Amino acid sequence: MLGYTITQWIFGILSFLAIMFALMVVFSRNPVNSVLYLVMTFFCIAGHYLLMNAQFLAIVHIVVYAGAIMVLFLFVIMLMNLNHDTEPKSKWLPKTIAIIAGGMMLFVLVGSLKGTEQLNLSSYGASQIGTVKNLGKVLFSEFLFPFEIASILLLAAMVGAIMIGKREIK
Amino acid sequence: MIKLIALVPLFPLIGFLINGFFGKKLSKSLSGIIASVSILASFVLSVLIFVELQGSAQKSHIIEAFSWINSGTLHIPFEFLVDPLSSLFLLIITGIGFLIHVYSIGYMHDDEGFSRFFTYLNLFVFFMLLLVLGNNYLIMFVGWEGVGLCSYLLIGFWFKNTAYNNAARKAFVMNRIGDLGFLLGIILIFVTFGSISFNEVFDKAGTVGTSVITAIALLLFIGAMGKSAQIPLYTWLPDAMAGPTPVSALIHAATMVTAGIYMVTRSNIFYSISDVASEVVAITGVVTALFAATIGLLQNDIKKILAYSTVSQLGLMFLGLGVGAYSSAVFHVTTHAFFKALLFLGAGSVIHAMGGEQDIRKMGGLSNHIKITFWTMFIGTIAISGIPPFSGFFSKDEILAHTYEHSPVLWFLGMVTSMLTVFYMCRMLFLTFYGKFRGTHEQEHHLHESPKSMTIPLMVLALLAAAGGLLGLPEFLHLPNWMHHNLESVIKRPDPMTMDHDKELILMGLAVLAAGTVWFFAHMMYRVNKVLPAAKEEQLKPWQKLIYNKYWVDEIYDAVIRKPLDFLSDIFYKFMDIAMIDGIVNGVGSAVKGVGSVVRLAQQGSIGFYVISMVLGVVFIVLLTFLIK
Amino acid sequence: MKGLLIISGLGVLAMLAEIFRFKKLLLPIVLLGIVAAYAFNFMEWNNGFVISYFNNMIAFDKMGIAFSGIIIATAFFWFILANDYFEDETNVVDHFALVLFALVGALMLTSFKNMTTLFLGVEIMSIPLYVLAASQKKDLKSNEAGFKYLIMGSFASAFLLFGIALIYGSTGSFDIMEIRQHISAHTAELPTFFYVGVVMMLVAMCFKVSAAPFHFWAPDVYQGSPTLITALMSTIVKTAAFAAFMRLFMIGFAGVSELWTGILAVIIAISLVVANFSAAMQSNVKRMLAYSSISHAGFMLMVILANIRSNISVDAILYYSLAYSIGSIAAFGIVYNVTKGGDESFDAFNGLAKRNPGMALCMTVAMLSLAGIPVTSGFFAKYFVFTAMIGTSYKWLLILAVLTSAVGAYYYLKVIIAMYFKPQQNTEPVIVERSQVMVITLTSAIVIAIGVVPGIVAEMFRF
Amino acid sequence: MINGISINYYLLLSAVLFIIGAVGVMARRNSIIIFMCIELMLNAVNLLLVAFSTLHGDASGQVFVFFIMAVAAAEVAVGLAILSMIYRNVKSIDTDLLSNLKN
Amino acid sequence: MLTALLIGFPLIASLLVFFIKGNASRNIALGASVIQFAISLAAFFMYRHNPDNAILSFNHTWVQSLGINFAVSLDGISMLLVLLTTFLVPLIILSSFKNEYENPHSFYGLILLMQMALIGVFVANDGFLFYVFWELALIPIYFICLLWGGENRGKITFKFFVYTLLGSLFMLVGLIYLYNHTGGITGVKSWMVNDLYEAGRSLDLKQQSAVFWMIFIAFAIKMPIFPFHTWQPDTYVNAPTQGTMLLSGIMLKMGTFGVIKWLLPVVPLGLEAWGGTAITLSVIGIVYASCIAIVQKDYKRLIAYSSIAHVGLISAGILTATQQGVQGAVMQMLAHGVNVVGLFLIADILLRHTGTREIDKLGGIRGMNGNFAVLFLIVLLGAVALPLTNGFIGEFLLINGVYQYSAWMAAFAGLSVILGAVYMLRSYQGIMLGERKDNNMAFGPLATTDKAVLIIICVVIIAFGVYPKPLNDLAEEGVKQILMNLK
Repeated sequence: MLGYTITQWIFGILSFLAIMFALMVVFSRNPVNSVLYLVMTFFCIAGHYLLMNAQFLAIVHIVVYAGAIMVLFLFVIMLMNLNHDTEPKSKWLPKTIAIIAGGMMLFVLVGSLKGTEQLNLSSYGASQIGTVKNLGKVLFSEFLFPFEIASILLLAAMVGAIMIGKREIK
Repeated sequence: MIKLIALVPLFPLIGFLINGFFGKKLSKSLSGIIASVSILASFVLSVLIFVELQGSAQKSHIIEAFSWINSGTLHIPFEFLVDPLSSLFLLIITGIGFLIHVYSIGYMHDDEGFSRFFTYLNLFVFFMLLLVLGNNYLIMFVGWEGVGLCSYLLIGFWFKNTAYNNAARKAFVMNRIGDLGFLLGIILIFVTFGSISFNEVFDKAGTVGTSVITAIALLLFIGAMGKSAQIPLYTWLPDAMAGPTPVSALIHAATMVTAGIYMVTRSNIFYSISDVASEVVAITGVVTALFAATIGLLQNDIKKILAYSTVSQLGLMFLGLGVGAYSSAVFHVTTHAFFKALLFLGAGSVIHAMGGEQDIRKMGGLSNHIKITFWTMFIGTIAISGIPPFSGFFSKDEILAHTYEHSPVLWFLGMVTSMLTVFYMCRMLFLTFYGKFRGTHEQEHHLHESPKSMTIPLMVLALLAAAGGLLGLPEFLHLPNWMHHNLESVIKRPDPMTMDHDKELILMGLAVLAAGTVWFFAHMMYRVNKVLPAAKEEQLKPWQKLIYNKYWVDEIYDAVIRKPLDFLSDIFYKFMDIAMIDGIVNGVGSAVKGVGSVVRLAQQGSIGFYVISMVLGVVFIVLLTFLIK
Repeated sequence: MKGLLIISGLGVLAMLAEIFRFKKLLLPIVLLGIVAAYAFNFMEWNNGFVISYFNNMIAFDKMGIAFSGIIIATAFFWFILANDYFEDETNVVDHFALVLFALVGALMLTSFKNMTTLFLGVEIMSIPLYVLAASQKKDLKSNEAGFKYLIMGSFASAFLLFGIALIYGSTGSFDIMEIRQHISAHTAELPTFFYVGVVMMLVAMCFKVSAAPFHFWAPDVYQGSPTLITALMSTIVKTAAFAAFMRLFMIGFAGVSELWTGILAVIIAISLVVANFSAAMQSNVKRMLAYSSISHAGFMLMVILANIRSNISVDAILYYSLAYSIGSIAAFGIVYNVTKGGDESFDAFNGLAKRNPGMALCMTVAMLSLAGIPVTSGFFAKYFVFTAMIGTSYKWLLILAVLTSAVGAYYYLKVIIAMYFKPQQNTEPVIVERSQVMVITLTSAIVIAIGVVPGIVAEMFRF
Repeated sequence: MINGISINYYLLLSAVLFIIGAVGVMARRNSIIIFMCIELMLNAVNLLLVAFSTLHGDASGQVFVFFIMAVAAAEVAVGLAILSMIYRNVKSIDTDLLSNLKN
Repeated sequence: MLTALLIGFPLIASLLVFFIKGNASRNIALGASVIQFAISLAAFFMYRHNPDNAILSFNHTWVQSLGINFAVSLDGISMLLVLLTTFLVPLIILSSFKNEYENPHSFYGLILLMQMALIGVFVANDGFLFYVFWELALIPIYFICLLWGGENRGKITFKFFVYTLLGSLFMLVGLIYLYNHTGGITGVKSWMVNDLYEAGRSLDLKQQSAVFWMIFIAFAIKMPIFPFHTWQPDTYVNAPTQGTMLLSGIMLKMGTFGVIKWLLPVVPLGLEAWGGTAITLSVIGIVYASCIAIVQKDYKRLIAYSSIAHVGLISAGILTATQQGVQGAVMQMLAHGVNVVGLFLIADILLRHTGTREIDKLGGIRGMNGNFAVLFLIVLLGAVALPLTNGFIGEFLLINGVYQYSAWMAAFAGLSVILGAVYMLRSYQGIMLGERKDNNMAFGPLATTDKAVLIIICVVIIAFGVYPKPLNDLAEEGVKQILMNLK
């Protein structure tokens, strides 16, 4: 099809959508819309994961991000009743500068990535690594310490969130 | 005896210490006696040493007191040199010093700073003795500066008077200008010869280049100019008359101001080697002599007249030195010490009689009231005028004879000077002692002869002034010139006179004739015609104004040196130091603050801005590292 | 390793205190635990470099142990100092737990061997601090500080991660040693994005040590946070961040030092200038100390820069960290007491010499140490920096350091002048709790002691 | 299945996503959206890691993604807690209101 | 050991004094400083007996790995400066007896602490130790000026501190640079002075020049040399008199001493290349400061500027690196120390008796207190370097040394002889002579302590002007050693 393989088509469409939705996240005025666009972006990224045979990761991704984190966002937005355009018209100058800075960074990154040797991804072996079994093995052997210590992280986050979140008792 | 030389300066020092520490507790007479006795002791010792030296074959004795400064190759012991030159000066200093001490007991009797006066005077004698006794240039310099200090203290003796204080300060500072030259000369001597002891230096003097010798000689001469009040450093001496009159006699006439002559004589080898230097000395001398003599013509202050006369006579001595007549110059120093001390003390006596009045316009006819003073001063005037057989004639004549041999032009100028001298001295004498009294009635009533303690020194000095010529009778008359023989060992390269005797006789006759003529002229003018000096400056003719105002030299110095210096100092302080240098230093501080306040503007508090700057930071770093490379 | 485990355990234990009602005993227990952690930490001293745990995830080598030692010791003093701060707080237990968790993160940073542990260490350390910075719930400044810290921290983490990803992509590993070997084996073949990755990590780490121009968060956060939390940030967090920085760049990226030393030099220069000049303009003491910490960051980075070029030992930065931490503890302890009334400007210090001479003296010592005057430890710290720098080709940076040091003296002296010279409006004596007096005096004494005999510290850390 | 896609495309894609996130953080004043943008940046990194993991045939890249997710969750939890606290205090989540600490 | 005691004793004494409240502290401080003087006298005689006496040096490793030693010993020059310090400190303490200070214990404690640091600077034989003491000396004087100074003390001491600190930091860099070049043969780096000398000499011209300036700047600021001097007059004027005395009498010598021991032998080539510039600056400073002194109204400020002039000559003499120049500098350092303390005491007495130091407002004091006038005059004569006062020997040797470098420079430097007389006599005349003015109608007799201090100073001025041999011999020997290193 027009000289591209299906994979390339899928990659192209997913990438386009991801970028589109990402832009919508940034430029939408309503936070709720932003959340929804972000969820869409995550789905596109999950599609990429699938494309790269990282099935388990794709599922976890959907569950954690779309299922948990974004819901949390929505929850907070609703809680604060921000479901409307609360953001006042922002000044054009910071925005312009931000966009210029972003553009410069993109230019720089692309410039520095140019000339990299073309390394094509191959599905050989890739189909093996993304499985639950394989990932579990790696996680509980090589990455055991980080896995354990991540509990401290979550614990800390939990304690912190609770401490901040609870109302002061007078 | 010579071994005891250290005692000679020590006695005045002891006198100084006693008077200095206990002066206030001592009675006036005791304090004066202590001071005088200490000088007398020195004098007696000096005489003994002098006699011993005359009898001994060895003409130069070095006695080391202690080691003073050592620095690498520089060794400066504190040591004394006894030789004919220094022993002669010892006699002059202690002898005349003693007379003046005695005189001062009477003169200063009513002053509240009586003991202080003697303290200073003793200290002065101490330093003066050090000056002439030192066996190296630095000890000489010690005495040199020391007498400067005493001069400062004594000129400003009446410290409540601002004008006197200014005069004292001026004397010190001007002397210091000369001293700097002297000091640099000493250092150049050390650098050249590796030593500053007289004998070692003089022995090696012939071995180095003439230009170095010239430099040394000129630097030393700068010192002499300051101390001996030569152009351009002479203006302090007339001002120095602010001090009590005995001080003027001792320091500013007889001893200290002749230190320059002593120094040049001591260093005669340098001047003998360097023609340039001796030319400079001679010309400076004669110009000063003439210049000061002209100023002396129209002065009205009795002491100022004597002061200018001193400057003039000193110039004459330098003229002698410059033409190589070292012993003649020393001879003139000696006779000058006699008659100038006499004149000053006499003037002191006059002032004493007049109750402090110094203006000759207000005097007149004093010869009847103060006879001793008059006669002694008369002798002094004759002596300075160079009328034979008084002392001044012989010494001045020797100098002029040498000068003629050297350069008739200089001789002519010298002659003019001595004629002017005769004129202003006569003017002073006649206006003071003859004619009618012009002072107030009260002063007239008060006129009286001075006490014995004052008149006796006057008489002694008069005797010396009259007979001092015996020390150096003219050789061509086959008379013994003791002075000349005495100093033979000191003059390293003598410049014997080759003039034939007839010529010398003619010159001598000319001098006497000139002096006589001028005397007669003055006599006609002031005694016969009774000309009186103008009471006010406006009455003067322009050329008289010029002279009367001393050619405005003081004012010129003021405008050329003092004011610009003050101005420059002000500029340095207000503009350079405070505004510029400190301004820069403080400016750095302000710059820090300025930059700080600019930099902190970046800290806007807005997250977006922080993030942007972080991104931009990354962008620039990547740009710098990858794209520009 | 045991030290790390003990601290983690303590953190969990602290959470239980509320439930089992031994709140009063908590502090002694924590202090005891810290002492134990310190002891166990140093028991591994002789293990050398070989020991690493969990598939090279973490390795308490001498460098790690030494930095851990500094951090644990500082924590010990901090806890005593914070005693009365906790008493005022309703959430004592949470605070304890959070600080201890942050400590765990800090300790991980001193000893990581893998990008994973680096990343987790950074986050474990930072997340409790975000909370602690914001812990004055009613205080808008505190809120703002926490929020800014969070946003900026996360943003920097994103850069860190992007860097890690790029490096992983080019070397195929997260292990520091493997990356190092890969670099030395394939120096010529590294793709450009590897270098971009290094730069991104450099930026992120510079953010963590608050070097300019990535320092903007620091003054705001330092000022807004409760004073004692600021003390924590400027001591433990800073030390840990430096340990991590060193490990990452001196071990991991030593092979490509040409790339980053030049950048680092520029960053140091900007840090020195911006920090010192801004500090000179501050009127808020905490903010001044924040800028001062930025300038000290510049100094410490200089050692890293110098070490990589002249390859001399790292004891300089160890000594610097220790000197700076101890000095800061003393300084913040006093600032905490003096600013209790709410006034955080220099004026709060006016007449302290009369209101509490002992504290004024300690503050003087601390300030002189920060300014680098002998015989305080700050001087030796500075001395080490100069010694290290003088062998390098960055002489201009050295001169800049000298000049800005003089500017530094300016604002430290402002405190001293305020204490001794300015008239006080408030004549009431400043009363400081006994335990705090002890800590402040002790830390001041240590500042002098290790300045007088720097050998006991500097030589201990010789490798 | 992925054959034929150059790693450069994934690099490019994640870079673009990363920068979009960064621009969001820079440009927006709504705190919640800023948070979301940070999430977006993290996801860009995740995507890159997975791509590299596939490239190298190495699972550790994917494992690393798990940790990033955990951290993201923790950060969001804490962040939203702080945000709600701020909202309680000032009734707004506009970052402009949070710029009192400055200079 | 004895040298270590010289450092240790004031330290202990100062700690003791810190804990004694009230005016008892000053008596104890005085006692301690007198004992300290006795100790240094003992050291002096021992040194004269046998300079290599083991008891006079002390060496203990401080930081082994860095080659830092606590090495102190005495050589001729440092012996003299130690003697100067220990001689002046009791006088300074004694001179303060008429001034009431708040918190006297801290004041006297700081003075003793200062003494410790100063002696440390003079006896240190290890470059690092030297630097530490150098900086240490800054702190007590900073506090003395800050706590007991005059009107603008905050701003002025601040400038002083930052300025001198900046210089010191440069010196530190220079010294570290030298240190990094030690251990050429053995590979063991060391801070010992001789190793630094060796290291310095192994450098090439460019390096030596850099080191020269790095180190010289610190000394130049401390001394101070034109144009680094602007901190000095303000600080001198604003510091309490005792602080000024410490600053000018002793602390200033740190700079000159530093040049002699820590600059000359270290960078001979650098000196050759840049000594001329430095001498020129010094000599400009002489004339410049002398001129400024002429127009000063405040007597204390006048002395401050005169001090700049004096120190310019000292520095020029040292930099010529001739026996006479350096020895003269040493002698002049001693003389200047004594004289300037005397002058500042006089300024203090004037202020205390009349309430002003403005020359224009004073006058005629001589008529009211002749003894004071005489003592003042003697101190003044020492300051204008009249022969047979202590100032002369140094000045003569200094000008001699400078002359050997350049005759014109010497002539220019010699202007200080004239200008010094001008401003000193002008001020003396303004203050003491003439008619008395209204505001100082009553100038009573001096306090016993003031009188005692002034008399001691005057005796020393004359005694060492007449018979300088004991000091001069030490100076000569010490300078010879230093210059030997130069070859």
